[in-house]
Amino acid sequence: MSTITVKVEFGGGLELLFGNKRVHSISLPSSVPTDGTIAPSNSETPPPAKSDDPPLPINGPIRDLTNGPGEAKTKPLDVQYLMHYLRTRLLTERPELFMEGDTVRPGILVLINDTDWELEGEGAYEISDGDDIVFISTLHGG
Amino acid sequence: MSTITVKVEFGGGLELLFGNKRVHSISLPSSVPTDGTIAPSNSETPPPAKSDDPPLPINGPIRDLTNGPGEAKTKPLDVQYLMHYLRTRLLTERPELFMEGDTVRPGILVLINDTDWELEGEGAYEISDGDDIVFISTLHGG
Amino acid sequence: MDTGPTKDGLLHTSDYLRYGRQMILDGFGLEGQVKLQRSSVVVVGAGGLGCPALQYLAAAGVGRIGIIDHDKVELSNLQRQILHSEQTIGQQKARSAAEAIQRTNSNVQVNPVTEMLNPLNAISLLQSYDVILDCTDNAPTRYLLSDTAVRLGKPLVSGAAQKYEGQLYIYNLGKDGPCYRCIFPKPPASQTAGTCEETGILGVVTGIIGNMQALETIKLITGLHDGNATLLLFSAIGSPAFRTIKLRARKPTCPACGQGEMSHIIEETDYITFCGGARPNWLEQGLMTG
Amino acid sequence: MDTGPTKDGLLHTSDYLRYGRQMILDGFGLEGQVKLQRSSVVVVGAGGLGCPALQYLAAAGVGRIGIIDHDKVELSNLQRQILHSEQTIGQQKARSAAEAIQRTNSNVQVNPVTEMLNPLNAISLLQSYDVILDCTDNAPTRYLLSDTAVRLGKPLVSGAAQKYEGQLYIYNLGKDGPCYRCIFPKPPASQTAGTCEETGILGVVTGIIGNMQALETIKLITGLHDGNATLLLFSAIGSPAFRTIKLRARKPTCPACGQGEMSHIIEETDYITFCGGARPNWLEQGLMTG
Ligand SMILES: [Zn+2]
Ligand SMILES: [Zn+2]
Repeated sequence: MSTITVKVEFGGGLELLFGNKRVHSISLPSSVPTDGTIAPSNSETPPPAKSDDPPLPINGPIRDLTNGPGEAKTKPLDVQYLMHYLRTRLLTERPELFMEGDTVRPGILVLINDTDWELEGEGAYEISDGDDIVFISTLHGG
Repeated sequence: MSTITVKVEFGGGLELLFGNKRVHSISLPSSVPTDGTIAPSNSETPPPAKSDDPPLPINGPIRDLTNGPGEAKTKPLDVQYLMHYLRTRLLTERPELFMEGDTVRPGILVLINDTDWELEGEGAYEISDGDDIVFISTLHGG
Repeated sequence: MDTGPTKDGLLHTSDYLRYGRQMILDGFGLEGQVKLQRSSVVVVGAGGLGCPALQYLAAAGVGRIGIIDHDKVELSNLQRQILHSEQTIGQQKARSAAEAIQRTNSNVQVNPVTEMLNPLNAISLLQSYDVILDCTDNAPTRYLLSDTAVRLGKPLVSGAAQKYEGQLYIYNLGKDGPCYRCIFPKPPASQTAGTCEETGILGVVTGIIGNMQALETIKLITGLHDGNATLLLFSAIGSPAFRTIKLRARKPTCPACGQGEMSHIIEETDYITFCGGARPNWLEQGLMTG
Repeated sequence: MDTGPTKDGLLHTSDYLRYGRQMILDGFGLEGQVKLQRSSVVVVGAGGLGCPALQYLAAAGVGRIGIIDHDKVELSNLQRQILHSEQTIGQQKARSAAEAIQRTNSNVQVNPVTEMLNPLNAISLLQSYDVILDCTDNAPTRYLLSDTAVRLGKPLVSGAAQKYEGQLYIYNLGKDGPCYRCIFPKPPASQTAGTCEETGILGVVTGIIGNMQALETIKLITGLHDGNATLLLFSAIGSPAFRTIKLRARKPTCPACGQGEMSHIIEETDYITFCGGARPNWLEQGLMTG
């Protein structure tokens, strides 16, 4: 199973939720569970998700992938999975300011390779190696 | 023999030498003569160079490729060839404001995929499909 | 100095000298200058974004400029609100800004308004202008401006800036451009929407976004704009500093600009509650019953 | 209003109020403000680029600002040179600009210079400043400024604008940043180097580049700059409008900044002839024997 590396950027204040770091390079398996499960770091199959960030405390619920090889329901890596991964592994505080239900909270715009994610299928967009995905909070100041 | 499509942009006033058009999409053979000869448009081998511009008067000397298939000295398509191609096929006026000798005239900066061409080997840079090459004149106004 | 209207549409013969540097541009010309002179623009907010935008709109020769701001100039504004000065501290921002741009260009008709924009006066204050600039600093006013621009069928050139970052949208552009609600149907929780006072702002960031607002407005008026609704993101400390984002089209389901558009959305929205009680405090001013 | 120096390095206790919006920024703080206040910047050219740059440098609290310009304000400047006004037409630009920024911030020490910069006075006029801004409008002065910045070991924040386009370089940045001659060893033929008068300029383009010059200067002084020498290209009618270009390093063979650097390059360069006889006309002023 191959690995996909994606550049993730945060702006408009969202970087404060992610260790005040704006740019992250994240490696994820090209095939991921359909049920939103985030593979634990010590799992061997699928390969461990990696990032250039130091290990962080795990904030979200982590379940083992208990499906056997023939049963595991997988899908290609998509933005939906990435969001859950970011919330579970990278976010350091106040998850409610990043996600609400199964999507980003109101006021956040997601950009896929400099295009509004709505034009790219939103969460269902399948991530390719080298994609650049930006999560930006709308600003109100002047 | 394959074809390479390159995006060529002009700025800083240079667009005035190229029909006042800033962005051009140009298709060229991936292998070109080493001697600076520009293949005529009706040549079959190598495939005709194409662009999205209307046909223009040919400004420079055009020689037939008289070498037989075994004799033709060729090189991969590079920026040197592109410059000669632009001067011969696309330039509509005052060639001395674009090139001086075998390179761009003083005051012109060449950018290859948003990088100063000096970091990329200047004229010897081998062009890949989809490259973005900018010719920009330095500005003095204020 | 000025000697009455010229035959070809410019107001004054001296305008050839004043605007000559832009009138000789390809795609601008006398025609562009006459369009600017016959146009009207309203700038809502004479703060960090509004000041630089006003400066270049007036210098370029926009015929009539409205300035809406109910605040007064304070010392803490002078770090970025470059039309105001130590001498105008305590004055109404709308008047301080109006006087400053009149010093540059006395031919421009300037209409300062010191009322606070609110759902009851928005239509009447904005309807006489061709282009609306959102240079405000809070979410409720941004939704109100978007809904009003949709109702009036006018483009809304919207800037925002906080800390080291800026954003520029043009809402309600042409037939397909989205409105603010198309992109952000639900307002953010109020605790995420800081003001410049709370989060800080590097002054020149508002300068860059305000300048871009003036530029986009001039392009819209003179026909230089390509008609595409894009988002410009700016970060003073990012690399690259600027990125241009392709935006979605107008949404047929948008309650403000969509096909089933609510015809009384302005009258029926409680903008304060909608935005979780964030500023401005229309309640205190007795304008709304929350 | 101002009550003398504070213990921690700010000049006045009121500065906490004036600069508070930037002092609360991450990476800026009191330290950044004190750095700005202790810094000095010289702006060469108080025209389309210099005016907006000066405005934001003064507003941000740079301690000492030099303004070098020998021209007088004309009506044709007001389309973009937004520190001047109808009332200052005929005055020296350096003085008109100095008065305008003093109105915003009387704490800044402003030194207007109405001499023309030339090879004989460049070192002495520029040597007391930390950062040099090139806001000029001609090739010979641009080469002279670059050579002088190299000699003095100071960064040169260089802006340029014509028609719808702008460019921003920082020359002589740190240990490896190229100078103007590293990138353009030979000047262009004079017929290709138009002035704003000849080629035209959309005013707000100079605003955007001048703002970016102020921003880069503030970043250099406060330590927010990443130290990379890049070129920012801007086109008001292009898409995308901005692009950031990675530049070559300093060239060991450069006659100005390289290892075999000519120690008398300023004294030995005839900048007018070097640039093919283009402006400025130092000959007429009797300053050089061409
Ligand atoms: Zn809408
Ligand atoms: Zn050099």
